[in-house]
Amino acid sequence: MPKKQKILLRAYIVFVAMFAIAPASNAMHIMEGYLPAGYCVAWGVVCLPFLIAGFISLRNKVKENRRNMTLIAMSGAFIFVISSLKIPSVTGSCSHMTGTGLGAILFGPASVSVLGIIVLIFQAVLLAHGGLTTLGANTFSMAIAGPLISFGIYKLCCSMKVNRRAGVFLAAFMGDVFTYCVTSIQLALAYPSEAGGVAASAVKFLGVFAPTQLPLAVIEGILTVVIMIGLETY
Amino acid sequence: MKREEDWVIEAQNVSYTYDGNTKRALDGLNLRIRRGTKVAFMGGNGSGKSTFFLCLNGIRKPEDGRICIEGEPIEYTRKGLLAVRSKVGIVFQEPDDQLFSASVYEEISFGILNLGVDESTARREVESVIEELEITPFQDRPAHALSGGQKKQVAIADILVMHPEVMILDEPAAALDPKHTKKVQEIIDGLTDKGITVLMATHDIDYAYAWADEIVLMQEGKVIRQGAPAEVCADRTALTEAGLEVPAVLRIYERLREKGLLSGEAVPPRNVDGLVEIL
Amino acid sequence: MKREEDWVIEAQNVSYTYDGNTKRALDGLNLRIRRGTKVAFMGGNGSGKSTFFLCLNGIRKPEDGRICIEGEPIEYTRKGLLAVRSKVGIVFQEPDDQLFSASVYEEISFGILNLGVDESTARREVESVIEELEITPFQDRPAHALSGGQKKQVAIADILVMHPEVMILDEPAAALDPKHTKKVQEIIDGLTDKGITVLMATHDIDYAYAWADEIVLMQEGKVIRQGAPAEVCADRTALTEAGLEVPAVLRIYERLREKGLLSGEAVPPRNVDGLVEIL
Amino acid sequence: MLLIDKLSYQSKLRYINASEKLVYAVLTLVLCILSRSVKVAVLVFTVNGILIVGKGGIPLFRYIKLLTIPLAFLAAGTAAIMINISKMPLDAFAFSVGEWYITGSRNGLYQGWKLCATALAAVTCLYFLSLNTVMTDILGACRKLRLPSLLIELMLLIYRFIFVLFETASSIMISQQSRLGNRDFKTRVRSFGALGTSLFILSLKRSNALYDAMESRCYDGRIQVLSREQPVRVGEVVMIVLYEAVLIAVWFCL
Repeated sequence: MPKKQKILLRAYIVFVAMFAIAPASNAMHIMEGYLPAGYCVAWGVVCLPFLIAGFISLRNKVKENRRNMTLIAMSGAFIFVISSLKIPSVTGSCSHMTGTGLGAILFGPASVSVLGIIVLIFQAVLLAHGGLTTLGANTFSMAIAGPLISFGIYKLCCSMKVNRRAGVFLAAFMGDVFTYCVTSIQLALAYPSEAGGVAASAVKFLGVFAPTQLPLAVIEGILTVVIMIGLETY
Repeated sequence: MKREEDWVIEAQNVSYTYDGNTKRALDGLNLRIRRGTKVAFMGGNGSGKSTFFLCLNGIRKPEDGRICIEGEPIEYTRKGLLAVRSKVGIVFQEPDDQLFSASVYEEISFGILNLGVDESTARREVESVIEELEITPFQDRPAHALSGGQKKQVAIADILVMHPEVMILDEPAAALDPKHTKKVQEIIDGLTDKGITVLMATHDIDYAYAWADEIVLMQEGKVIRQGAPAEVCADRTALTEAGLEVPAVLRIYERLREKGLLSGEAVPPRNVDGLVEIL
Repeated sequence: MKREEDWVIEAQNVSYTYDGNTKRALDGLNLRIRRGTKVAFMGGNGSGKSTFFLCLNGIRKPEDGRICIEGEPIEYTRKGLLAVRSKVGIVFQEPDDQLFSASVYEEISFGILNLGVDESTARREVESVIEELEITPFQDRPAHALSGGQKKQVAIADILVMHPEVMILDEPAAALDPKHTKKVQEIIDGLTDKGITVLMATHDIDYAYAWADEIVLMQEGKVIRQGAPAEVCADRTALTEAGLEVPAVLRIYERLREKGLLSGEAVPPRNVDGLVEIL
Repeated sequence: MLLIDKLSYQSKLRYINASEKLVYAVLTLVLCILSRSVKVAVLVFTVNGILIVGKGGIPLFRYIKLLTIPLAFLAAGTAAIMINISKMPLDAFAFSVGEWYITGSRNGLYQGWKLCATALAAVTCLYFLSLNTVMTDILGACRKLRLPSLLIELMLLIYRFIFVLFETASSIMISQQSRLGNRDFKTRVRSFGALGTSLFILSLKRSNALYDAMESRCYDGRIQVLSREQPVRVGEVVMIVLYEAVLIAVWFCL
């Protein structure tokens, strides 16, 4: 390999490392325009049944008691705000919660799917996290898959009488990890590796995002526990 | 000591602009405050009072100028900020936005524990401040179930327990009923007795005139007038500029003198009680 | 007409208890209010003012007693409630708890559209109220960029656009600066000129004394005194019971008469201007 | 607080009909990702830059700063696409690490470069919309698209509440900081937990207060509001159509 290329490559690796360590906490939002058109549509279609189910469940809640309208809206705003506040991190870099686990535990997975897509739209438009064309993919990973796993683990832990703190931590932590895995797979499906196909590509994406996402998942787990415990003492 | 006077706060040419705004919130503000005084800050919304307060304990960093607390410029390092914040405490206007703990006790202990005090001392301090500010009757209630006045008492206790040199109160009486207003005012008077320098933002000129050692008029991020209440209130142009009226007591007093109903020797009274007395 | 007097609000023996509380928030309250009057409600936090207001437009349903609006008892059916709410409007104390849309125009149009008015009429009404309350300069700003005083103006416009018979204001001047306080007071004076009955909760006895046709003193869910300001303020026991002081103007006036500095004919002035004038 | 939101209210293009802007942004966005053409991307990137900074009056340095937001994702993601780990070296570059190679193909590099260009151009479309259109106008345009009214109503309320809760959250954070609540990692976690908890409690309380206020204004289950609409201008529509046609031409012909 020519020397020039080597230098270029090294420079690029340093550049990537810099971004991957520093502010890449919103990295699990697939950015605007990053997915091929077919995948954008496909993920949107995959989300539809979940969104419709969520929508019907919300509509019934509002029919049941109109007061739920402002309550649901406030919950959505709460998820948005909590997920855009800087959270404490060990490295001192700036990270944010995803709010996936907390939302699922507080509001249930059905509501979270619809609230999640609204929050994602606002995050795209107001914060430039994620995008409109990638809304389907992001909704699936962050508002459907993650919360479902979180909620499932939470309920499982409750029924198995696992220590509450452990249960909440596990639910939030796994929700985050699962979101990160799903996103990596979504990217891998769209961009399979020339050497090794989808599987190899998924490993690469998992590897690239691991340094930011795994510590974040741990912190998110801890914070969710602290908040849930706080709410129980009220 | 180098300085002749004991300035506890000195602000030189302080400017600050909020992100995304074109107008400066603070625009070359200059101010000095003597230790142990009671200072009322007056001026319309957006005149920069709250921003200045946030600068005083390092929450906002001026883009220009400097602020000295007890003669030392604020250092914007983690350690420097912690030091400043242990000296300058702020009681915010909206108690709902300040209280965040499940119980009153926990709430009050937050600040002092962060000072790194050991637990038994912290407990002692918290309990003494609870007694002092008469919080005992509702100390076991959750913070969000308190009335506005009670929340305000807790908010003051939050800061007082940290034994600050300077205590800033942002409109402490806003939206309180008369009973709680009186109680809060008593507490504030008690602060001065402890030697704490008290800075208060208020819209109530009558109260400021009665209470303060100095009134600071602010407008558009600047101090337009600073001085003893009588002095400041004599400057009618400055008052009008700041959107304020002349204190009622002073108006009546002046009218009475004009009509010859009061002798020339009487010192202008600071409040209604004083006026009624000299009549 | 059956009744001799034109009572716009009549409350008979109204009681209400909040869920989970043992103490009654309203405890056999009786009250009548004449059409077109300005009534100040005074009393400490928790005396039941806000609860009573919520009963007046059917947000809370008394567990006992009854409320008549324009002689008709409130019917707690969908239609009855809508009818009452179109007659009695409430401006809440905290505008952030009232404004639900970020756009001022959308916000103000909400109430009038709920009345079933057609779009072009609604537009006309919204625009006229925006002009009337001088909201035009900030009508294109989002609610979150407005100052407290501007939000309050919008909150009043919200209700005014619905042309209510009765308008209730819960501490409209709380936490406003003098400039906005004055503006809000001007707006309120304009309401009376329109023939709207105005009910206002306030903690400011000086303002209540100057402004109101009637003062209602409340305590523990009951009306302990109702009458013209001079009357109510003459009843020192009731004032003290409600935790209130005598209005400053009245105190000075009385002292002046006591000392023989004012002649006996002078009517007690309602405010400082009045006092200065008769001196 | 939310910089993009703040800027959108100052934009000089704010008062152009929201549906026009929405259609422009979305059509251009779709063409970008459909074409995956570097030429289209460059054109879109340039035109949006001119529209946002030149016409909209958004300060250039702010715009550039905003463009860096997605860079972290772009860098990490594209690296994962371009760089392979394989036992066989590919044609562009290869480093051997034991028996394996860190390697990439010419085609992979080209695809990566195209993707970067497309994605950045797509981001400028999103920015064109969000920096020049205020959210309530976007919602107004969505209302005309016949999206379910429950969804629009929720979005209307959520948008407003976001700022109410943000204000509360930042006040609580300031009050925590001024009581040394950020002195070390442990206190920071405690502070954030307390913040989350009280924010949740407050939002429950607020939702009740807000509902009462809405009911007292005769709320009857549907949030109807009037928005002030800007008229659709034929000239602008023609320009949009022409521009999209040019993009299609560039995509197929160049």
